Amino acid sequence: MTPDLEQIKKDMLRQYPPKVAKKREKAMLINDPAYDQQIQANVRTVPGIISQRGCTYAGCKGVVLGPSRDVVNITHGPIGCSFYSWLTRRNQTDPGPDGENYMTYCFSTDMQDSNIVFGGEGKLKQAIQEAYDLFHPRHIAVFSTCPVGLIGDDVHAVAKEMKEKFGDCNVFGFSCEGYKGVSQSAGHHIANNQIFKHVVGRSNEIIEGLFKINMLGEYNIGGDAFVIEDLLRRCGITLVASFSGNSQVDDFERAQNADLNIIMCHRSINYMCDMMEKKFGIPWIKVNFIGAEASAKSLRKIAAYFDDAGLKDRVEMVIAEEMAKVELAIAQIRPRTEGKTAMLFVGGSRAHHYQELFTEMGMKTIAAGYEFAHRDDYEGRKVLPTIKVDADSRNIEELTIEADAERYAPRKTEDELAALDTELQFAGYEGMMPEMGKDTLVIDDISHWESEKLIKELKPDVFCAGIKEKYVVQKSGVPLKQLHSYDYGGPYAGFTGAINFYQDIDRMVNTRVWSLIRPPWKKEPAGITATFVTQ
Amino acid sequence: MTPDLEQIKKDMLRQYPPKVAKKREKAMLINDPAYDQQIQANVRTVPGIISQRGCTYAGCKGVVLGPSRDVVNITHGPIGCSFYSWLTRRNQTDPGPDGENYMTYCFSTDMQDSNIVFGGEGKLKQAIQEAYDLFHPRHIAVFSTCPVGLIGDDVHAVAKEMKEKFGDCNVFGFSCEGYKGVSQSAGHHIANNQIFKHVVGRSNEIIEGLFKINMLGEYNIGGDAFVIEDLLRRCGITLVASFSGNSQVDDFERAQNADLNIIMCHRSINYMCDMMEKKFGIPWIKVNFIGAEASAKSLRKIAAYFDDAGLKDRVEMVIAEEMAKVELAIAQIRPRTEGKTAMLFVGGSRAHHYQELFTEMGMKTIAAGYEFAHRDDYEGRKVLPTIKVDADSRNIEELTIEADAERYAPRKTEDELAALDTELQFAGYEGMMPEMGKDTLVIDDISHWESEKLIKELKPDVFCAGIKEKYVVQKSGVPLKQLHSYDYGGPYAGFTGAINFYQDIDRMVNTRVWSLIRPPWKKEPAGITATFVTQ
Amino acid sequence: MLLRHTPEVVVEREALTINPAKTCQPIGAMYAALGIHGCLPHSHGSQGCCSYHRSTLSRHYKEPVMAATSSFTEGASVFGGQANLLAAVETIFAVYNPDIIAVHSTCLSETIGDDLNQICQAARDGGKVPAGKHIIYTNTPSYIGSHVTGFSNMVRSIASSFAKPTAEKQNQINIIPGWVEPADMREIKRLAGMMEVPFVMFPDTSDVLDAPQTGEHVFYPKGGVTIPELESIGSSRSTIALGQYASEDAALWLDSHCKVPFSLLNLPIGVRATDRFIMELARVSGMPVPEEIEDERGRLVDIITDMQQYFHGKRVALFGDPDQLLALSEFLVDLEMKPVYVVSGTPGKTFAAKMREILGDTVPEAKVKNGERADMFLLHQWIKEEPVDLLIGNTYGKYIARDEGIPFVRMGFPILDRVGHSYFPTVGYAGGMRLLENILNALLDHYDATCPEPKFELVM
Amino acid sequence: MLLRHTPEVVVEREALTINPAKTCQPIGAMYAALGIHGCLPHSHGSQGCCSYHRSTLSRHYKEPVMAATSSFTEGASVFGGQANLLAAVETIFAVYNPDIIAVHSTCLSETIGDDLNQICQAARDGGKVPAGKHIIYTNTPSYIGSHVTGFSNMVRSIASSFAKPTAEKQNQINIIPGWVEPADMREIKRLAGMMEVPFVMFPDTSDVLDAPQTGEHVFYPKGGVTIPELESIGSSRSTIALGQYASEDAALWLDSHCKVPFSLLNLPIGVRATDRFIMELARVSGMPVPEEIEDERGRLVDIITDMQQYFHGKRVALFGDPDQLLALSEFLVDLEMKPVYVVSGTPGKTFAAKMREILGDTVPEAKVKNGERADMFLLHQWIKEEPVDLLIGNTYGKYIARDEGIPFVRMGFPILDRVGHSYFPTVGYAGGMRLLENILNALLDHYDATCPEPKFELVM
Repeated sequence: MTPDLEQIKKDMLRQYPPKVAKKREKAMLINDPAYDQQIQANVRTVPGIISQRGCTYAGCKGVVLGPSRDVVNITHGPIGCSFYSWLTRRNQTDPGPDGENYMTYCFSTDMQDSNIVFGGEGKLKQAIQEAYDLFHPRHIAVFSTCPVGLIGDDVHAVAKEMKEKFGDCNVFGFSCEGYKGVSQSAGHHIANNQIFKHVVGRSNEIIEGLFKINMLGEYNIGGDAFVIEDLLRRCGITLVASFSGNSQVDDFERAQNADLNIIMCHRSINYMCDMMEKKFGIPWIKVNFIGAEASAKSLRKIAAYFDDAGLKDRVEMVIAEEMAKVELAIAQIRPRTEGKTAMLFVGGSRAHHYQELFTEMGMKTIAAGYEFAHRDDYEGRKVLPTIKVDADSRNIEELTIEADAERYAPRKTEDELAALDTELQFAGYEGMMPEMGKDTLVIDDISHWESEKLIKELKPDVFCAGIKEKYVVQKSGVPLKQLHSYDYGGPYAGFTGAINFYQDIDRMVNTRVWSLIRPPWKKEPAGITATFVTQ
Repeated sequence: MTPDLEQIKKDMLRQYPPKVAKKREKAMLINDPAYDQQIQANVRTVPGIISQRGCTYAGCKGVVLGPSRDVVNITHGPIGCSFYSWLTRRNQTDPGPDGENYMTYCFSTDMQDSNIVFGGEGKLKQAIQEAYDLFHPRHIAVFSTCPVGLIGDDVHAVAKEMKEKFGDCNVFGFSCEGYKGVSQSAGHHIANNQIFKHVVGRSNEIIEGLFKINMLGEYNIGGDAFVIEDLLRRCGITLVASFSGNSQVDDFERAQNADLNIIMCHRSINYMCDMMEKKFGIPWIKVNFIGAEASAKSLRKIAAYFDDAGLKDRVEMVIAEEMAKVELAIAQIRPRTEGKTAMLFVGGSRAHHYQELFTEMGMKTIAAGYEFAHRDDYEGRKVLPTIKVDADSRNIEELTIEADAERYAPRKTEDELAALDTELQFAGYEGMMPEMGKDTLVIDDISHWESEKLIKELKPDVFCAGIKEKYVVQKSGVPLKQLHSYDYGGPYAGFTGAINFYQDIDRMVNTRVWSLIRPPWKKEPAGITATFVTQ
Repeated sequence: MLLRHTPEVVVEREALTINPAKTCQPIGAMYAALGIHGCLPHSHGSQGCCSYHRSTLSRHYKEPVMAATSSFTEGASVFGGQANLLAAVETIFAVYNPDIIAVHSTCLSETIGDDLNQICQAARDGGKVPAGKHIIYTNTPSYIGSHVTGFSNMVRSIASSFAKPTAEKQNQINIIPGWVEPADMREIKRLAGMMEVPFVMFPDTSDVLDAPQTGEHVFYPKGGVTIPELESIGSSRSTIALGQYASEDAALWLDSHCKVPFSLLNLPIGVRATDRFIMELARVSGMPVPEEIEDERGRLVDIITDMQQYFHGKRVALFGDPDQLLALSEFLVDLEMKPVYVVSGTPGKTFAAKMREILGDTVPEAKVKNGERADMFLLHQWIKEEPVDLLIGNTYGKYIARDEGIPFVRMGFPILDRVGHSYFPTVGYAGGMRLLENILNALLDHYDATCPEPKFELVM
Repeated sequence: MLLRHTPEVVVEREALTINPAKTCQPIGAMYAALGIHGCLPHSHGSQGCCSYHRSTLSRHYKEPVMAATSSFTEGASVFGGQANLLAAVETIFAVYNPDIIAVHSTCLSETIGDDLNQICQAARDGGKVPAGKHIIYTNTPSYIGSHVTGFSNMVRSIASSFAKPTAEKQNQINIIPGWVEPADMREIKRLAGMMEVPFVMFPDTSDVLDAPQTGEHVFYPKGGVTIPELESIGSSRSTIALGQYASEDAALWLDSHCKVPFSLLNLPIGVRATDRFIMELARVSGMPVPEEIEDERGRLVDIITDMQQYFHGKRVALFGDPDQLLALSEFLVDLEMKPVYVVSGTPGKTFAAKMREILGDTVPEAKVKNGERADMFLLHQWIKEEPVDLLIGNTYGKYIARDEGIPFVRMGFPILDRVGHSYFPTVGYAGGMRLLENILNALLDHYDATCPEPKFELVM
């Protein structure tokens, strides 16, 4: 009995007011990889709908600088925004015994009403000064919260002034007020722009290495980057900069040294890839280190790009070594997970990437969708030209980049690129839908209401989302795997990460604890066999 | 208003059956240091009376070998006796990073009914063998519990046999069945005898040192011995053996090297002093390191004995150093403790020694008594000839000691000893009563009933006893200081120990927590001012 | 070191807050609103606020936390949020069908000056609020006060939205529990019940944020104060407000508008604060204190007298919210512990003075700071200057505790890394026993782990 | 190292017990007797036994523990202890005036063959037992079984001394709680009360060994089962016996002598054992299970589902008493933890088999031993062979925990170095929540203290 997905769609929409239903309908479709379908994405969430989405500030602070340890990130605004983004994203970092690490700290101007009335620039300046005097960091970043833009504080002017004043400390700001855009996504774009403008290429230091790459869109949740770094090291690949797991802003400044950009999370950082290609001539390719097969494929892509026999051999050696362990784990676990079902509603890339892992476990992804992605993340970059820019997106600055007079250098000839393109798909991303099964549901920006209906109708064995959904779903007796925080587990990247994931999911879908939920008196009604009745 | 102590005595006795009252009356007196009075001590506890006393096994295992770390102490009997004496006496020991230490272990033959019926010697042999095979200790001791004597197991024969079998391990036993004697005291005597017979002088190793002493009757509760050892070391006095705090049986075997025995707890180990004097010619003196003044006096006695200028100077230097700190502490604390009252009912020497500390704090001991002492501990050794040996004592072996043919050596000439005697009082002990104030109560083997009455009548600021009394007394709102376990505090010996004690007693007699006991509604009855009454 | 850049020497800061001991108003309003049965809290601002608050509450309670948002975009920020809120109200009643929507503002909607009163009225007038349903609001500008202020504001608005003055007073009292855990609210109700006091308690998050696992998600759990109950609070004889910072405003409003007199007490944490709460219940009910309560008290005091040596003189550093800190400090002083450092990000002129009253003669050396820049960075610096024996505060304290090797007791908001705080009370005499157990475990575990081997103790 | 001589390799021992996981019978009899109101336990042996037992119980409860002794001397051991016991009875009633004296024997009086039945009768006949007062006895030879056996024997003797068979059965049941803490007895009564089951519970040490601090020592605290209650147990409809090792004998006696049928259940520790207890109460009362109990259960299960990742697959070593170990192991298996090593000094042929039933398919690698030489030395050696993630047992476990760096949860008897075990239950659903909190704290505290800094977690 295959479920009637059309019917389920109708059920999900029925409760909505007509206008809302009409809008939400465009964000849902029944997938068929054989045909192109258009999904509505990156549009406003209907007010009152309980959405998974956060704001631009979250996207901006979280995505690139949050995971970097050598920068003092000052939130300019009331205390809340800095408090909630304090250590809550599990971007792990390894500063070594005495390296710099400001990630465990929370910095804020703690705006008061007087600052709202009379302006907060003075307080911001003073705060930057105090941070500088206390820590003498090489980098200070300022993040604007909602009121800042409205009261007209010019964080960029302040940053510029303080930067000049200090001389030995780069200070730069972000106009990432929470109300901009429609989700975290706008924040990613803003972060990309400012990092590119103020940081990338600031240093002309030369990084040595035969096979130099940058990794983008890998945020070292639960130690993923540690795993990938280890793989690259063993293959003899030099990681110039990671944007931005286990990262340092110092490295961003030298990123132009790389000869290839590999990108994990297309959504959050593809802008950076394009801009670096334009300015420095660094080609970029989409990779995915989530899933053993995907990891192997990604390593081979890099080897193919550099086209070096030794590198290729090392890559194959590493893959062989790792796959042996992976196959061992799969052999044990897959019999217990085969045929089980998963739903993934999260982020801008994980809802796609993690399908790889479920496939490797023999599990079927029956519904998926992103929280803050765009159409290209669903349908592939081929649709980019056809995406019309709405009011919310138009407000986000689009930098126009030109080739760097001195430092632009094509890494390959046109012919070389063309030859490699079929395998590597430069600057390409297929998106989620082509890789998802037929008769599966794709839903963008799913609401609580819709997910609760989905769970009732399709009873997945595991549901993947975030902390806000975690206990709602589990209260319905379905285990939820957080794919933002990994439920404080992980790493899940690379081969060892894949094995971790198999084991965690095996535990979740096969645990007996759910069987404890129903009390025995709900099964056999008590009292019937009573030996006597109390008076 | 001085309390009518005679009346209080009557009140304590009133509730008893006549025979019991008659007996208990002999164990109570109103002290007057100016006159000799006879107290009843070391007699049977009336059955049914809730006494503080333990048994012979406890006294024997606890006193000498319990605190020694290089001996495997096997309890031959049902499991309980070994279990209850496992780590419960706080004899601390410092084996260093890799020295031997069996004190954290509990060894038992765990006698079963078959052993009771058919005898336990076989199991005991096997147990000793297993201990030897597991640990290869140089010393194994066997302690008999109640059933052992009754079923006729000969632990001494077994010990002898195993000792001969091993060759490199001294095995010896104790007939310390719990029913022997009337309290722990019999166990002390039995322990003294066997240690002297089987251990002391076993080794002819020569210990170097100018001023060599043994310390007896110091059990390193809460680290007391650590403090005293440090004082002796700083004075340049060599401690050959300590019977037995932070001790090793290895040292007992060489104890005859000492030229002076100093004894802390007269009750538990005076037998050993006498026997060592007879056999080896080592004089002994009573000392007391509980109390700053007493500690100073004890150090001076040792210096006087060796009559060495350098030693005397060092002793005075150490005393001066330490007393400075003591006076500082006293100056702060005494104003808060001056005039407060204490009762001490514990042990065989502490009830006497600790009066020193209370005196130094300006506190008055208004009642005291021992748990398992003899008349000489109350009245002084001068009464020894007059103590008639009753049935219970007669059962405890009295060793007849002769001078060792090779090793007997007088340490001083008769004249030297005579000259020093006034200051040092060789082989002398004044006892508690001469040093206790007039119009104070002295009660031997006090019962729960009597102590509860005493507390009601005399309301002491602090009561000193053991764990069984701890919460009984505190439930009546009076703090109890455990003088067996020090309430898991200490050290209290020497000068630093004295300061610890001042601070702990200051805390206990001045704490505000007792003021929390009475709920406010017991003070102002509730409801009177009720705004309305519930229906 | 986790906090490796924190210098020992304190330098006065005028603008920069580091490692705050507070967060912003709206989350407090959201928590308070969840204490009304059938209520959907609504955040009038951009999505992020709601998302952040739901996430934090979800982590603290490990429970579903449902709330909606006006999802401001740049447009709304320019033209005002009325359209968004009206649309939201319509959608919410259609989809989630709550009995009541409790709206709170944000720094965004406050900065642009949205008039929530007018918008809510417009929603009612526009028929967007179905018959028998309710919408209420409170103003929670994030740039004033703290999360505690937001809680207090919502509690006051709950009172002012439903209370009607009556000449006839009913035979009941109001209890405003303050910002405490569901378990604490449950315990406060148990004690009031044993004192036979008829009462309405608001807010009440018990049976809301400690809901059982039943295999189905109940969108509106059975707990929470009901609207009929709220409609009766204006006719109560009196109000007991627990905790000045969280509860006084609502009590004041009821007094001035409905002539319901109130007594303001500390949170009933510890012996004497609980005594005052029980005495107040006895006063209003005229009932004697039942033996059962007296026994609970006696057991608490028994632990104190038994274990006093482990409390006496220990130096403690505290951070958190004023109502908790005041009550807890009094308790610690009764234990003869020394709260030497106390910080709270929540402003309030009376705090330092009240704290001095409690600490004055017994802990003259105490350092107390609240309001702006009274943060954990400062607390950590004080600790580096002169160490403490114990740290008590929310989960963020664990970074200081590990760096400095200090025993740590979790108490306050948020607790993100342990369970228990929502299930076992810290108020009342039973709660005091739990606190003592936690403090003793922290101190004794530390001793067991770090003492030299010859000093390792079997009995404690 | 504290236990530095413990070798890794296990060698079979035939005679030597090292670091026992049990003690002897009399202390169990003393504890059980304290569960009768107005009872003075009496140890018929030499002084040391009584002193040791009172000391251990005092340290475990930090409460007064009153008991008397026959103070055997060598004479008594030769000529028999009758004179001592008769003298004791006279003195006890004169001085301490109990309602009842509960005598237990010792290895000494058993070895010399004192006939307690005859001596007690002699006491009665000799007028040494005042009118309305009672003397009962039980035989507790220390060289058979363990402290649990002694408890069981006294409980059986309590039943056999007072129960009278009646044709007419009353509308009540008997509950025999087993050797659990006062808090557990209180919780069992609360649950039975909520199920509206009229019952007599014996023994009952609540309000005896958790007495409040009132400033005066009450020699016989108000708790304990009363003699009139005990005189009615023969006429109860049925008996619920909790824990085979501590409670079955008494239940069997009541069945065979008074025709009171019984159901034997595990101690209600954990979800399913408590379920069976509640279902049994529901069966006898015919009452539906109230929502409050169902909610408590739901909260317990909620913690399990929320935190399951921290329990799953963790290797646990357990030592203690059989009834606790059986119930606890079932709970741990439900949490998907692995009780890989289990030792109990208490003998019993059924134990290993029952344990296998529980662990069989899920923890096939488990090592289980009970009886002679099933001691902590062996457990420690197993741990050295292959480590565990958690150790659960009495205070003596701390020496292993520190040496091996293992998280440690205190549970069982005796607990000499912490407070709480006597005040907070581990039985029932609420008790399960406490157990989970303690286990999680032990595991997570260990992680927080030992993980590499990059792996330090804010949220757990």
